[in-house]
Amino acid sequence: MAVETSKQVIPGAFSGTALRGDFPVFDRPTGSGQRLVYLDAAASSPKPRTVIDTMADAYGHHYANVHRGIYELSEDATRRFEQARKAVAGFIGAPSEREIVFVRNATEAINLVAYSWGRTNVHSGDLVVTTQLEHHANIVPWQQLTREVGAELAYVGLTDDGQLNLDDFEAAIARGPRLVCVSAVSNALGTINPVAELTAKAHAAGALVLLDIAQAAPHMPVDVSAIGCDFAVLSGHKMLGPSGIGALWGRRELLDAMPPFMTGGNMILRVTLEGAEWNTVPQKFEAGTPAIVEAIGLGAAIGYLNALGMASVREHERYLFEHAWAALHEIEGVRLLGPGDPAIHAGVISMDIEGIHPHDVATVFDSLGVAVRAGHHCAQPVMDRYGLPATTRASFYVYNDLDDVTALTDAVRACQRLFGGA
Amino acid sequence: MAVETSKQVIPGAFSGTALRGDFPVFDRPTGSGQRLVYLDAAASSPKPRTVIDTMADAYGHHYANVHRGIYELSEDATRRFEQARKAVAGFIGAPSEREIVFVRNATEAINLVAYSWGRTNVHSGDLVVTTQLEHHANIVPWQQLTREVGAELAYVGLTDDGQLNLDDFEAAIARGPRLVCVSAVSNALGTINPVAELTAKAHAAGALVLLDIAQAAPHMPVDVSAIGCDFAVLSGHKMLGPSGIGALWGRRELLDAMPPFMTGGNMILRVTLEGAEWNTVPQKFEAGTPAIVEAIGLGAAIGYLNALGMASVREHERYLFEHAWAALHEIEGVRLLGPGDPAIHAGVISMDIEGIHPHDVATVFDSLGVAVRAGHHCAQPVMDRYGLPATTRASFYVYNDLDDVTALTDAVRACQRLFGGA
Amino acid sequence: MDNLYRDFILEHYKNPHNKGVLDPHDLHYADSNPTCGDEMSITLLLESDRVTVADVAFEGRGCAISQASASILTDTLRGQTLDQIRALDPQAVLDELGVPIGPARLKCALLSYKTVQGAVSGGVAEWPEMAEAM
Amino acid sequence: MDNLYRDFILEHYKNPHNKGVLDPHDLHYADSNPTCGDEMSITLLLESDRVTVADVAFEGRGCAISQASASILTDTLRGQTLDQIRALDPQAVLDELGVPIGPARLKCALLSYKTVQGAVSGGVAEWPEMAEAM
Ligand SMILES: Cc1ncc(COP(=O)(O)O)c(C=O)c1O
Ligand SMILES: Cc1ncc(COP(=O)(O)O)c(C=O)c1O
Repeated sequence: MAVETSKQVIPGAFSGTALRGDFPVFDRPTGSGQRLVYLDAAASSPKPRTVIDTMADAYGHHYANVHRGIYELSEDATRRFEQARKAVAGFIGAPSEREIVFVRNATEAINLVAYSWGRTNVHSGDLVVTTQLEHHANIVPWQQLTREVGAELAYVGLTDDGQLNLDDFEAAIARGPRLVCVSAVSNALGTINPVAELTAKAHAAGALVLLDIAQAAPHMPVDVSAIGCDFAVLSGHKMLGPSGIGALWGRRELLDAMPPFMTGGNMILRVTLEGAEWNTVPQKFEAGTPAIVEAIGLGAAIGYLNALGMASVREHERYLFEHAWAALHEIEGVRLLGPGDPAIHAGVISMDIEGIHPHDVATVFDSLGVAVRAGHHCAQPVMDRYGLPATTRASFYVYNDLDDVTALTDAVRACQRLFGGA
Repeated sequence: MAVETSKQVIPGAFSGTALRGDFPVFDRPTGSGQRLVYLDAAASSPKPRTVIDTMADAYGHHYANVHRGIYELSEDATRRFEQARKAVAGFIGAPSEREIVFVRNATEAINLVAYSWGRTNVHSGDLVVTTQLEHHANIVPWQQLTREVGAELAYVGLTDDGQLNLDDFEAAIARGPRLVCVSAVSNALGTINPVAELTAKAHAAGALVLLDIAQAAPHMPVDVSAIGCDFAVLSGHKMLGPSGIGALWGRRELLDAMPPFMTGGNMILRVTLEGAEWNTVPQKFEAGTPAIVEAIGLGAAIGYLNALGMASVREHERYLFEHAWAALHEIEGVRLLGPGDPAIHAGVISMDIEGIHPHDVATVFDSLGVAVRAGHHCAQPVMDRYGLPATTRASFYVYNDLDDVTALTDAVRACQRLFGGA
Repeated sequence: MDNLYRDFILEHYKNPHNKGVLDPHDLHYADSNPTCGDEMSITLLLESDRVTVADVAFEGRGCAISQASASILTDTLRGQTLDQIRALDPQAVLDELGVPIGPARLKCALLSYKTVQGAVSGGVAEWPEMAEAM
Repeated sequence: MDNLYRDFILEHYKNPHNKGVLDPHDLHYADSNPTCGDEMSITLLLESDRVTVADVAFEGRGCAISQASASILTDTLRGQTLDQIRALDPQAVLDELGVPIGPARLKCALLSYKTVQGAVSGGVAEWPEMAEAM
């Protein structure tokens, strides 16, 4: 069967089956002895060998602290680290790598903006807008900010099929917010938001736009310059890269005007007992020794994705999504969340299996070698909106194929059989 | 020569020459074709093969997001990640691993305390005390905090031989500070501070104590319970571990009472549109996906250090320090900073070579395969105190040996010859 | 198929013991696991000695593990004293379930334990250390 | 021994050209590299056309690279117009040094460039992009 499906080359795309050879995790025997069907990329993705090898080589042969070392090894490390910054900039269409700030993850990137830009630019009585389909990372920092400065936080609501309610959006924008925070792709529902359109409208209303591309950058072409947003945040670990590295992109003039977030070494030009002078961007926002090799690993992940081509990645996932959605749709007792239109649905399927708690679903799936996520996906307002405590979520990436879609639907049926008499 | 010195086993310690085999970087040919003499551990240390291999294995075969995954792979990753937290706690004598917060580096740990504890507990008119020998990471966050809340920041001065001025310390403590921030070992001078004594005095005066053990934990036994301090911070990359990982230790009741620093996923129990409830420690302070594999790598580094024994590590470095100090002392035109007493001097030697700028020194050294740091070492107040724009700093670690000491003194002489006629 | 969902657990889930609300009762406590929406409520009736459990019942909704664990745990409580119940080791509850419980499901498995502790400790209960922050 | 410190650089460092202060002068600018304490001051005298450099001198202290680069750069300025100097490519200054300059030493090598730019641009000079934030 695997042999057969390795021939499933989608026109213009690639074979997920074949790519599995690039990911060591698929050599791992599962506890149940079955092959691993990994359907949890939206939480974090496996790493291809090239990323692991690049990191091992960097740690082994090119490692030293960066930026201030006056010796070959440190210059080598610095060059590779800064090369990774260029790779990130190129990957998301940022005009300059100096607008790329390395952080731990998308969460830190949002907190950086909330602390630095937010505490400086959002005042009592101001409005910040986010949406009800955001990850907690794009909600709680804004709750904290607005509470602290006495501003208001408004949420754009959702339609029954998991899209942003555009009337709600228009109404919120009409109130003149300082900032609009929205994700390009929802991690809980898979919805692809019309970010260029939303950005244009927000700008017309005088608001800045922070785009959470944590679920978009790994899975489809993203060009922040073309979208026109002001900030964008991503996590390396969701896009084949290491843990511990992520990026904030911000327009240079915004970053230049912002005060630092964390302070210490590297981000200063001069420190005296009386005070300190800040370094220029991006160093101003990179206090202390950065995640040097993790940045280099992210660069390698971007290299791997670029070689596949992000348009092909999107096409591949869309293909899998369409098959999975159709097959799951046929199973009685399965409720699928989010829009059914593949043009606005990423490779993430959130479902409810009637009468079976998602935690039980995930445990049963695990016994079949199928790794999915069960829970609120750090998006409790989405769960509340659809009246569920949790959902079961399957998410696809480059190494998945139609066999995995079959494994998923088989697992749903097995689970239903097991709980049949409940 | 290397063969001969591999027999230099210090009584009770180990052979640095032999350990070099554990570090792949020493296989690297230098640009000048000479063997690499790495004397910059204080900036960041090379990584032993076991750390690199553990990480490659974790990325390859045990990687998934942690904490909420209901499948074998995620449980495996979670177990390894939490095991690393235990390793850190054990390594520094923390009573419980739940008091260990994973952060990117020591800098972030200090910023976390300054933002979370500081903004809650330091008010207008209060006093915070730091010292003139701190790394910028233990100065600038306190400048920012005290400026923001209208508190005062006082600095304990230094003696001519690079020790804390204890009269100054007593005088500062007598003024009843809220917090005393001090490093256990100075990165710029190598001074080992009497931290247990300082902590007892600060406590007697009603102050809490934050200990910067970034330069101590890698090089000597540290027991935060025995010292009695309240917070401690360290960076993994300085102790054979990966970049992108560090730790904050804090007493449980302090951490429990502190508000979160960054917010988002993982650190919450429940999020609604109205607000959020925080998770318990340490998760309350770990917003977003952590540096999972980097924590695991740090655990492996600690395993390596534990196998050597931290008392032996200290003994080894003390041995190298004594030889290096004595040999450099003999060279005319070399000024050594910091105390000469090896009992209070770690394996870090900061020097000024008369008439030659440290940047030139480092470049010449590099051409001889000797990697040292030249600059202000992120401790400009130390440089200002001794009237130097910069120093040349050599720092030792487990893989160094007497050959390296000889290479260092030879390089100093070569540099003097080259600039002789200046 | 799977050792977690072996018949024993599923049987308790499908046909729970001690399901309901005791009326009258001496002790009552309700709790929940906010991360997954599991809910649990327990009522206890005491003997005339005021320290020995005469009867127990639970109500709840949630996953099979949380419901089965409540069914199994409540089976063991009759005849025990409040002190004995307070001294219960959460590990014993896991052992009683007899199947491996991964870190992410510890709270599912221990919600009944926590709710019982709340009932016998005057309405105060914490997650056992092992399940904290998972 | 080392290609960075080959005789050429050391010779300029030990015996710098154009060292001093022009008095009188038409343009003057002083700058420093706070990270390493290098300091530089430049004076320029113009021809009667007010746009061509007649003479130049620098004073400074710091590392061999910063001082040698000032010596070498100032040698090239006589007879150039202010516009020509403003259009100078910092890479050309590095090339003129003729030895590889690592990222951490770019500011050493370009301090003289920055100071000259300050002098010919009315006292405003930025680090060239390549040396920024190093
Ligand atoms: C004493 C001391 N504290 C703090 C730091 C900051 O460490 P990091 O850059 O890893 O945050 C250093 C690093 O040089 C240090 O030596
Ligand atoms: C849309 C979205 N935003 C932000 C995040 C937070 O990412 P991280 O945990 O890497 O900070 C996630 C991760 O699940 C996400 O899906």
